[in-house]
Amino acid sequence: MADEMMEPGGGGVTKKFLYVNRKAPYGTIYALESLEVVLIGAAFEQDVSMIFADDGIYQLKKGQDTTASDMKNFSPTYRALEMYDVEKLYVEKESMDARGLTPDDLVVPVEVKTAAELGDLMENQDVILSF
Amino acid sequence: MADEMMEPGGGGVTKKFLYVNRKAPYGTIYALESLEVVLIGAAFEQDVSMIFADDGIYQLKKGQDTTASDMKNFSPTYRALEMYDVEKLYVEKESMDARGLTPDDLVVPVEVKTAAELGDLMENQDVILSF
Amino acid sequence: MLLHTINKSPLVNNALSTCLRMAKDGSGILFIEDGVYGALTGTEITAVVEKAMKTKKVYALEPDVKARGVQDRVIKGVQLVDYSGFVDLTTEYDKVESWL
Amino acid sequence: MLLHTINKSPLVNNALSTCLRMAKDGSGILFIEDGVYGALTGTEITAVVEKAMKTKKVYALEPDVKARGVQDRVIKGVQLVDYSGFVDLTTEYDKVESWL
Amino acid sequence: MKFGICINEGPYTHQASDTAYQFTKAALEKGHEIFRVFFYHDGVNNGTRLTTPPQDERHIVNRWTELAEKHSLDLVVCVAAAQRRGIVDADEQKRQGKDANNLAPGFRISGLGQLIEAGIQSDRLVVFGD
Amino acid sequence: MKFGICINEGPYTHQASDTAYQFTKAALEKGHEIFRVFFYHDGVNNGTRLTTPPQDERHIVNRWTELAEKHSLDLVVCVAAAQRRGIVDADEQKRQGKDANNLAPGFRISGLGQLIEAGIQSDRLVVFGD
Repeated sequence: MADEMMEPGGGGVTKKFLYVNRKAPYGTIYALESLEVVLIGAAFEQDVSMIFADDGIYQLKKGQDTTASDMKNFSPTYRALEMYDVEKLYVEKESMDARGLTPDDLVVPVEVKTAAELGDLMENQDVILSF
Repeated sequence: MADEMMEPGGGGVTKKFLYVNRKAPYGTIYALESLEVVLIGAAFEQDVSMIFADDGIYQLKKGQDTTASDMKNFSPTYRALEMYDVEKLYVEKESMDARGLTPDDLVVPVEVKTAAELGDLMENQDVILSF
Repeated sequence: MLLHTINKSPLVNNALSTCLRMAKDGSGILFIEDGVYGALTGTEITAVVEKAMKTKKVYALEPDVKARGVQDRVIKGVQLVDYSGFVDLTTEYDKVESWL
Repeated sequence: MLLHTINKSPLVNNALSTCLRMAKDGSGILFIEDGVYGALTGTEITAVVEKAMKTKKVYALEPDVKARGVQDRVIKGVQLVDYSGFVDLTTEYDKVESWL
Repeated sequence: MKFGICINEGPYTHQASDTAYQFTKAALEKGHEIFRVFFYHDGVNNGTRLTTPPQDERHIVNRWTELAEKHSLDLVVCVAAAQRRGIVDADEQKRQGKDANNLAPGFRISGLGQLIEAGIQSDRLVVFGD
Repeated sequence: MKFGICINEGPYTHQASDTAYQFTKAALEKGHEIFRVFFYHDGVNNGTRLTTPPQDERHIVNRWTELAEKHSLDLVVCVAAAQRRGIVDADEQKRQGKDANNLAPGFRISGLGQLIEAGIQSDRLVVFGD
């Protein structure tokens, strides 16, 4: 999605990268540009996890149609993450419940975890990028 | 505070202008730049009111000292509003209570009104600018 | 009467809550942009919005609802408008307060 | 353990609330920018923060506290740090999670 | 009716500029008059001609320029906000001693009084922001 | 220790750029190494040399340029984010066929991989944003 000007690869180092997504799509650009980071980052062959919490879960909502608002519908791109070996997608149970959402509502398979479980996961990372 | 490139005056028309301030100072620039609008607007001799609600009330907090953060302390400017005939400053009672603030905490005299009273005031305006 | 626009998700920000404290009976509330998450069934603020609908007219901007894929979850009785309908609302009400 | 930074006022935004759901006992919470309004006595979220202080260490960035004129209202036990102290915290904790 | 439009956020970053554009376009299509579109705060960033968005995305700046051309819109960028953010026309370039300018066609830079005037002269002032 | 810094908001608009600057300066004064400062999202707007803030305010862009000069900092502006927002250096100007550029001294434009690399190479990556 973006021009890339350096050779990928982390010089043999593999770190645990966690991306925390808490912003709704479209209202602001954070969701779209964060996804660009994840896709570029995939070339570096790090150990990647993604957490979706709060309105960030809405990034994955099925049925997005931006025709009438003339914005770019980037939700299909989440389905491409698997091809980039980004497969550890977690959604927070408490945020799902607050929105009445279930995994069936989402464009990709996700694992539902409680806030406490995600807190453990966070502590177990090397680099956290939050958007 | 800002360069001004047009002749002031509303062509004889006087409207009721209401500025609604709901953002905290310093974290974002809205409070500072909104104050610039009010000052410039004063030259147009309109009937001006200002509402401070939510974290916007913190714009008026006494004792602001930006030395260590190297930002511009613009809180003294609120005291100049009176010279510009901007004297109708209202703070929302509910927001004050939620923050444990009283009029004594603020750099300018304000009138405390309930949300319901401010709702009436809003309905009675011609132009509302919210920041 | 005023038309109030809400463009922030009430699930993460308090703008709707302050708006509802001040909005008079008979005024209109239009959810736009991320605010449309406030017009949905099954969320933790659905009851708040349904209560507001008893005394105020509630609208949501359909292009924003569709962009977010939530068109099948809009609370019954919330009126969907397109951009043309948004313009009409601003003329039908006396003025607009944007709850930024 | 993680150092969590909160830069939004917990009086208008839910970032602190989500942070507190996930933050483990023993982790640190640093209020910066508009987040420092979360470190004050007498507000509607004071009790939430005081409860968190029983299991987590809570800090606030003093330059931001002073800029906002709330230095006389910081909850007792909240440790004030300057920018140099902020840097130290990021080295004392294992990594930083910014709750944007 | 006569509308004034105020836009407080930059292109792409926040949907405010998109919504304001669609609103303005719809108002014009319905025969309303747009007295002025005023760009304030980060809204001034809508007025740079140096953007190159991805080819599969809308070009927000060009879209404003084209709408202004078609309907003789008055697109005003606030000078004070523009100075803080580096939006510069030829006059400002000279005045501030800069070596380049970046204002897009169809926009002009002027003072905050233009926003107040829009409030006075318009039947409705609609603010789009964050 | 080795730090990576990521800045997601523009100058003046949001305090993120101020906080990041003060943090970076303090880290350098304590003898830490700054591997890279990466400007993403609206953070790219910190990299324009066309700003003229009021004389009684700090000059955020110049402050970065001076800090970079003094400590040989690597200030990287994300190319994709910069294209959306109109931040352009001489190379980009040529590549995109623009008639001007606005990148401030001390900054360079490069890809998102530079952010990932900062995450890999630094002991701590600290994000400042909204």
